[in-house]
Amino acid sequence: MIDLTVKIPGLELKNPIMPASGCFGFGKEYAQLYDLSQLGAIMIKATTVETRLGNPTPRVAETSSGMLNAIGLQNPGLEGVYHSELPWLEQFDVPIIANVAGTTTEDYVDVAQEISKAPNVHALEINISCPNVKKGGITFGTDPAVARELTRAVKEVSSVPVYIKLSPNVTDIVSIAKAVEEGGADGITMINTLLGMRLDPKTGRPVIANITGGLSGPAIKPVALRMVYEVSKQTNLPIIGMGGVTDVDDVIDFLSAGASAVAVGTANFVNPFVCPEIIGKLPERLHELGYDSLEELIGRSHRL
Amino acid sequence: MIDLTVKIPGLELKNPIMPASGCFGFGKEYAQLYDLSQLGAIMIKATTVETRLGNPTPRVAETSSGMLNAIGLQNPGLEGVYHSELPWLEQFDVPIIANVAGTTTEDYVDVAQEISKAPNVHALEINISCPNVKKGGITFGTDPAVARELTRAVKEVSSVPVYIKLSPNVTDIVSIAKAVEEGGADGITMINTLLGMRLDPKTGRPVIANITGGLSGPAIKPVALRMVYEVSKQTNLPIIGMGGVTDVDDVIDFLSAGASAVAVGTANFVNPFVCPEIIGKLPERLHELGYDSLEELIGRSHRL
Amino acid sequence: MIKQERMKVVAQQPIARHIFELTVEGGLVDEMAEPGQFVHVRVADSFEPLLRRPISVASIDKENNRFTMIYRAEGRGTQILADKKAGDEIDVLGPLGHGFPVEQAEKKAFLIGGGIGVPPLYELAKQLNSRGIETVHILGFESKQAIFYEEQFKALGDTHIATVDGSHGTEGFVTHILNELPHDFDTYFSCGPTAMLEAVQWAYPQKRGYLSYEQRMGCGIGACFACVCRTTKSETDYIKVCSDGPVFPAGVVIS
Amino acid sequence: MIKQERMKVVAQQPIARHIFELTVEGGLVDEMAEPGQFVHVRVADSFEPLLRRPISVASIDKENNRFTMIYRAEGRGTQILADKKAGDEIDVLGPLGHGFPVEQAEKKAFLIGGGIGVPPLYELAKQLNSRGIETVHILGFESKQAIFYEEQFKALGDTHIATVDGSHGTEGFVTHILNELPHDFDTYFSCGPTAMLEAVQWAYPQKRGYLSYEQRMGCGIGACFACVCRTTKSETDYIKVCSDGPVFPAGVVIS
Ligand SMILES: Cc1cc2nc3c(=O)[nH]c(=O)nc-3n(C[C@H](O)[C@H](O)[C@H](O)COP(=O)(O)OP(=O)(O)OC[C@H]3O[C@@H](n4cnc5c(N)ncnc54)[C@H](O)[C@@H]3O)c2cc1C
Ligand SMILES: Cc1cc2nc3c(=O)[nH]c(=O)nc-3n(C[C@H](O)[C@H](O)[C@H](O)COP(=O)(O)OP(=O)(O)OC[C@H]3O[C@@H](n4cnc5c(N)ncnc54)[C@H](O)[C@@H]3O)c2cc1C
Ligand SMILES: Cc1cc2nc3c(=O)[nH]c(=O)nc-3n(C[C@H](O)[C@H](O)[C@H](O)COP(=O)(O)O)c2cc1C
Ligand SMILES: Cc1cc2nc3c(=O)[nH]c(=O)nc-3n(C[C@H](O)[C@H](O)[C@H](O)COP(=O)(O)O)c2cc1C
Ligand code: FES
Ligand code: FES
Repeated sequence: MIDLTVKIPGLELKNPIMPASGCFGFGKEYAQLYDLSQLGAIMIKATTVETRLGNPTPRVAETSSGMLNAIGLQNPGLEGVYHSELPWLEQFDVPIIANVAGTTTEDYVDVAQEISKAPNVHALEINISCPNVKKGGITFGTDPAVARELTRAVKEVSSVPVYIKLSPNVTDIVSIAKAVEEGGADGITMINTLLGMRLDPKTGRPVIANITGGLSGPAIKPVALRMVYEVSKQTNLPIIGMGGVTDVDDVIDFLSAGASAVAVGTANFVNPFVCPEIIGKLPERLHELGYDSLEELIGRSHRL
Repeated sequence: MIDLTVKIPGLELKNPIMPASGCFGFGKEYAQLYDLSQLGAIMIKATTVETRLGNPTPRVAETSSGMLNAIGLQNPGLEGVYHSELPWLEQFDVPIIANVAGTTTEDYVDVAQEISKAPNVHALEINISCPNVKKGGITFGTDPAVARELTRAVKEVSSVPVYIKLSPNVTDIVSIAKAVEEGGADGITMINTLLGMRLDPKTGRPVIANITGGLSGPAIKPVALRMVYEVSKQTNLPIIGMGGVTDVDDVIDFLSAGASAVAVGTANFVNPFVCPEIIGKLPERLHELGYDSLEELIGRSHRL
Repeated sequence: MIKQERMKVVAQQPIARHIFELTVEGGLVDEMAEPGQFVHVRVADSFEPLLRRPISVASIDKENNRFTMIYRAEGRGTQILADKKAGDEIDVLGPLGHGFPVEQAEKKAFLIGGGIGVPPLYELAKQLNSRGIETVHILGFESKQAIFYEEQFKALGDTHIATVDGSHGTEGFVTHILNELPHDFDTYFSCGPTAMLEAVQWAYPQKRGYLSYEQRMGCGIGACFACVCRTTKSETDYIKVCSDGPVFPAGVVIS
Repeated sequence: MIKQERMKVVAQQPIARHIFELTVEGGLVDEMAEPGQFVHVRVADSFEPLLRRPISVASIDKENNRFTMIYRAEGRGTQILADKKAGDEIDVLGPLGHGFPVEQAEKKAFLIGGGIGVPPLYELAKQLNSRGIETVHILGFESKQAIFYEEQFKALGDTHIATVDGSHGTEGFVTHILNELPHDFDTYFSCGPTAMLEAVQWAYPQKRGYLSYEQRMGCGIGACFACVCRTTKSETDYIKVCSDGPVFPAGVVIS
C-alpha cells in the first residue's frame, strides 16, 4: 500500500489533491458528478465581507494552452458562505480551506475571524494575489512589508492555520514568502494567476470586459514550478502548489519541486473528473517511480 | 497600396516585422532560406565584450505552447560580431538592431560604444532582462534606478538610438519603463522571457542544465500583450513588441496594444519562413480591417 | 444527470456555408430531456485549445442513442471539431442547463431563431408537435448560403425565412417577418444573438416567452461564475447562463 | 539546399515495439545526399507541441521521391507523428546537417548502432555497399521486441545483434560484440546513445571513425545555439550538432 497522506498545519490530507479556489465554486456542482469525500481538501471560492457581484462579462477568454479570467471575486459574502455553503459541505468527509479576500486589512480580518470558526474549515487561504479587483487584492501581495502585516493581523484572529496565497506577478516571490513567514503564516499556496490580456484582432478591443485578466492553465506551469522550487528552497513553510496541473505527472513535478500538496484549477473545466482521476493514478505512479509514500517524494528535486 | 512603413528612432522600417534577438543568430542560417532584405529589421544575438560560451546543455525544453531556453548569451564577443558578423550582414538592405549584454555597466558601455559605430547598426537593444546569466542581465532590469542609470551611461556613448529591452519578471513594468524613459532611452523592446522551469517527472531533475530557463512562445503572449498595453499607455516611448507572435493576427494585436513594430522569436524555430510569411500577409489583413496604413492601427486599443 | 462520455461520431457533414451537422452516439443520450439544453464539447485530447465549446442539442434520437449538433466552424475549436469523421470519438459533457419548457405552450407557438441559434429550435419543434402544438418557425440567416434545415422545419409547420442580404426569403431580420404575422400564438421561444432576443422581447411584451442566451463559458456547470447575466429578479445577484439557463423566461435577463 | 515542405505520407507502420517506419514523398528528397543527415519534423499544425522533432533519414528512394524515417513513439510529439496515415501531410524541414562521409571508407567499414541510432546506418550501409565497400553491422537494442531491420541489414552484410536483456543475439551492449570481432576494417561509423559513442571511440583509438551525436534542438539549422557540444578543437568555441554535425570525426566532440 502506497501512503498518500500528507500532514500540514491544520490539514490531515488523505491525499495531496484538491481543487483550487474559484475553479470549484462551493462544491455543489461537482458534487453532482462525484463524491467530494474522495478529495484531499477543497479550496472554496474567495469569500469577502459583503456579497460581491464581480466584473461585467465576458469574464473569460481562451489563450494558447491557457485561459484568462476576470471573475472579480463574485461570491455571496461571508454570511452566505458561513450559513449556507459551508454547512452544506459538512456532509462530506473533506477538510475545507476557505479562501479569504478583501480590499482592506479590516476586510481580511473580519472574514478570517468569522469563517475560521466554521467546523469544517481547517485552514484559511488568504488571497493577497487576486489580479482582478481594482483595489486591494494584488497590492497586498506585491509589497513584502504589507504582506507581513496582513499575515500578522489575520493570524491574530484566525482559529485555524493560515496559508497565504502568493501572486506570481512580482519581481522576487521569495521576499514575499519570507515576509509572510515572518508574519507568522503557517503555509503558502501558490501561484495565483499571471496578469494577461487578449485582444480581438478584428476590433482591437480587449476580449475580457475588465481589459486584463488572470492567466491560468498549462501555459503557466513552468512559471509556477520555478516559483515553488525557489520558495521551497528558501523558506521553511509548507507549500500547496498549483498552476497548470492537468495530470498525475504534473502533480509529481510540483511535489518534487517542494510542494506538500497540489491544487488543480483550470483543468476542472476541461475534465470535471480530473481530481478523482489523478488521485486514482497517484499510487501506481508513485510505485513506478519507486516510492512507498508521498512524503518521500516531496522536495526530491532539491536533494539531487 | 497599403503602407507598411514605420518610422521610429534610428529605424525607417519598410515593414514592422523583425526576428527577435537570439532566435535568428546573426542571420546566416536564415539567409540560406530567404532574402533577408525582406525583413523590417534584424535583431541580432546578444553581444558581450568577450566571447561567451554560455551554459551547459540541455539548453532548451518544451512546455505547453512554449519553450524554455537557457542559452546563456553564447556569442563570439564584440570583436567577432563587429569584424565578421556585421560586415557579412551588409550585403542585405536591412537595418540591424544590435543586442547588447553584459554583467557590469562598463560591459554594456564598452559594447554599446563600439558596436553602435558599425555602419549597418541603426539602433541598439540593451538587454537588461536576460534571465539566464548569473550576474548582471536581469538585475539591471528589475530595479528602476539601476535601469535608469544604465540607460544614461549607454546613451552617452552610443552613436545610434538606444532601445531598452525589458524583463517581464517584475512587479511593475511601467516603473521600469518610466525609469529608462527618464534615463534617455529612445525606445523600448519587450518582453524578454519569463523565468520558468521544467522537471523530468521520472527523476525529479530539472530538464535544463541551468535549472531554470526563459519561457517564450505562444504561452506568454497574453502576458506580453498586457505589458505592452500598459507601458504604451503610460510612457511616450515607441515600443517594439514581442512574445509569442506566430501569425499576422498576433502582429495586429501587438500593434493595437501600442507597439510600433513587432519581433518574432520562437516561431522562427517552428516555421523558419514565419517572418516573410507574416510580411506577405500584412497588407491584405490591414485592408480587411479597413486600414490604409500601419501607422493608423498602432495603439488603436487605447482609442476605443 | 450530467455525464462525461467519449461519444462515437456517427456522421458529420457540411449543410450550409461553414455549418456542420454532427451526429454522435452513446449512453449520454439517455439523460437528455428538454430541448434547449446544451453539451460542452472537448474538441481535442490535448489542452490546446483548452476550453470546451458549448453547443446546443439540435435533435435527439433516443431510439438509436444518438443526438445531433449543428454548429458553425469558425474559430479554432469548432474547426477542429469539423475535422472529426465517422468512427472518431469526442468527449462530451452533458446534458447541461435548463431548456425550453415545452409544457408551457398551449396551442400555437412561435419559434424564432437566428443563425446558430436555430439548431435547438428544431428539437423543440419536434417535441411541441408531438404534443399537438402548432409551431410557426421564423428563422433568420445571413444569406442563402447560410441557411440550413429549411425543409426539416417546413415539415413541422409554417416556416418563414429572413436573410440579411435578401438572397432568400424576406430581406432583413426576423423582426421584419414578425411585424407581418398575426399575433395568434400563446407562447414564443427564441434563440439567437442577444440583439435579436431583445427585439423579440420588445415585439411581444404581453406574451409568454422563453429566450435562450449565450455567454462565454468556463466550466459549463455552474462552478466558475464566468457566464453570468444581471437579472431583473435581484440587484445583488447574477444568474448563470450555463446552469440557471441557457433558457430564461422573457423579462428575467438584463443583457 | 534546405527546404520546408508539406510532404505526403505514403506509408506508416509499426515495425517493433514503439518503433514506427514512416515513408513520405515530395520534392525535398531531391536535396538529400549524405546518409546521416536528418530532418526536422513538425508533428502538428498547431503550436502545441511547439518544437519540431529531429529524425534521421533512414533510407532514400530518389526514384520515387521518397524517404523513410524510423522512430520511437515515446513522448507526445512522436506519438502524434505515429497517428499519421497514408494520405496525410507532414511539414518537413531538411535535409539538415552534415552526415557520414562515405568517401572515407576504403574497403571495409564497421557500422555500429544503438536503438534509435540504428536508422541512419541503413542508408549509410546501402550507399557504402553501392560503392563496393564491405559493411559489418553491429546493432544494439533493448530487447527482442525492440529490434528492427535485422533482415534488411543482413541483406547488405554481416550483421550482429546485441540485446540488453539477452532475448536475442548477444546479451549486453554492442561493445560486447566489438570485443569479439577482428579489427579488420578501415573505418567505423556509429550512431546511438552518447555512452555508446564514447565506448566505441575508446575501443578503436587508432581507427578512422565518424560518430553521430544527439542534442536537444531548437531551430535545427544553426541559429539558436541550443544544440552545442564542447570540442577538442577549441577552448573558446562550441560546435553545433544541428549544423556542424550531427556527424563528427572521432575525437572532436567532448561529451
Ligand atoms: C448555451 C450555448 C449554446 C450554443 N449552441 C450553439 C450551437 O448549437 N451551434 C453553434 O454553432 N454555436 C453554438 N453556440 C456558440 C458556440 O459555443 C461558439 O460559436 C463556439 O464556442 C465558438 O468556438 P470556436 O472554437 O469557433 O471559437 P474561438 O474563437 O476559438 O473560441 C474561443 C473561446 O470563446 C468562446 N466563444 C466564442 N464565441 C462564443 C459564443 N458565441 N458563445 C459562447 N462562447 C463563445 C469559445 O467557447 C471558446 O472558449 C452556443 C453557445 C452557448 C453559450
Ligand atoms: C540529429 C538527430 C537525429 C535523430 N534521429 C532519430 C531517429 O532517426 N529516430 C528516432 O526515434 N529518434 C531520433 N532522434 C531522437 C528524437 O529526436 C527524439 O526521440 C524525439 O525528439 C523525442 O520527441 P518526443 O515527442 O517523443 O518526446 P518529448 O519528450 O515530447 O520531447 C520534448 C522535447 O525534447 C526533445 N527531445 C526529447 N528526446 C530527445 C532526444 N533523444 N534527442 C533530441 N531531442 C530530444 C524533443 O525534440 C522535444 O523538443 C534524433 C535526434 C537527433 C538530435
Ligand atoms: C475562473 C477562475 C477563478 C478563480 N478564482 C479565484 C479565487 O476566487 N481566489 C483565488 O485565490 N484564486 C482564484 N483563481 C486562481 C486559481 O485558484 C489558481 O491559483 C490559478 O488558476 C492557477 O491554477 P490553474 O492553472 O490550475 O488554474 C481562479 C482561477 C480561475 C481560472
Ligand atoms: C533560444 C532563445 C534565445 C534568446 N536569446 C536572446 C538574446 O540573446 N538576447 C535577448 O535580448 N533575448 C533573447 N531571447 C528572447 C527573445 O528575443 C524574445 O524576447 C522572447 O523569446 C519572446 O519572444 P517569442 O515568444 O516570440 O520567442 C531569446 C529567446 C530564445 C527562445
Ligand atoms: S460557465 Fe462556469 S458558471 Fe457558467
Ligand atoms: S538547434 Fe538551433 S543551433 Fe542547433
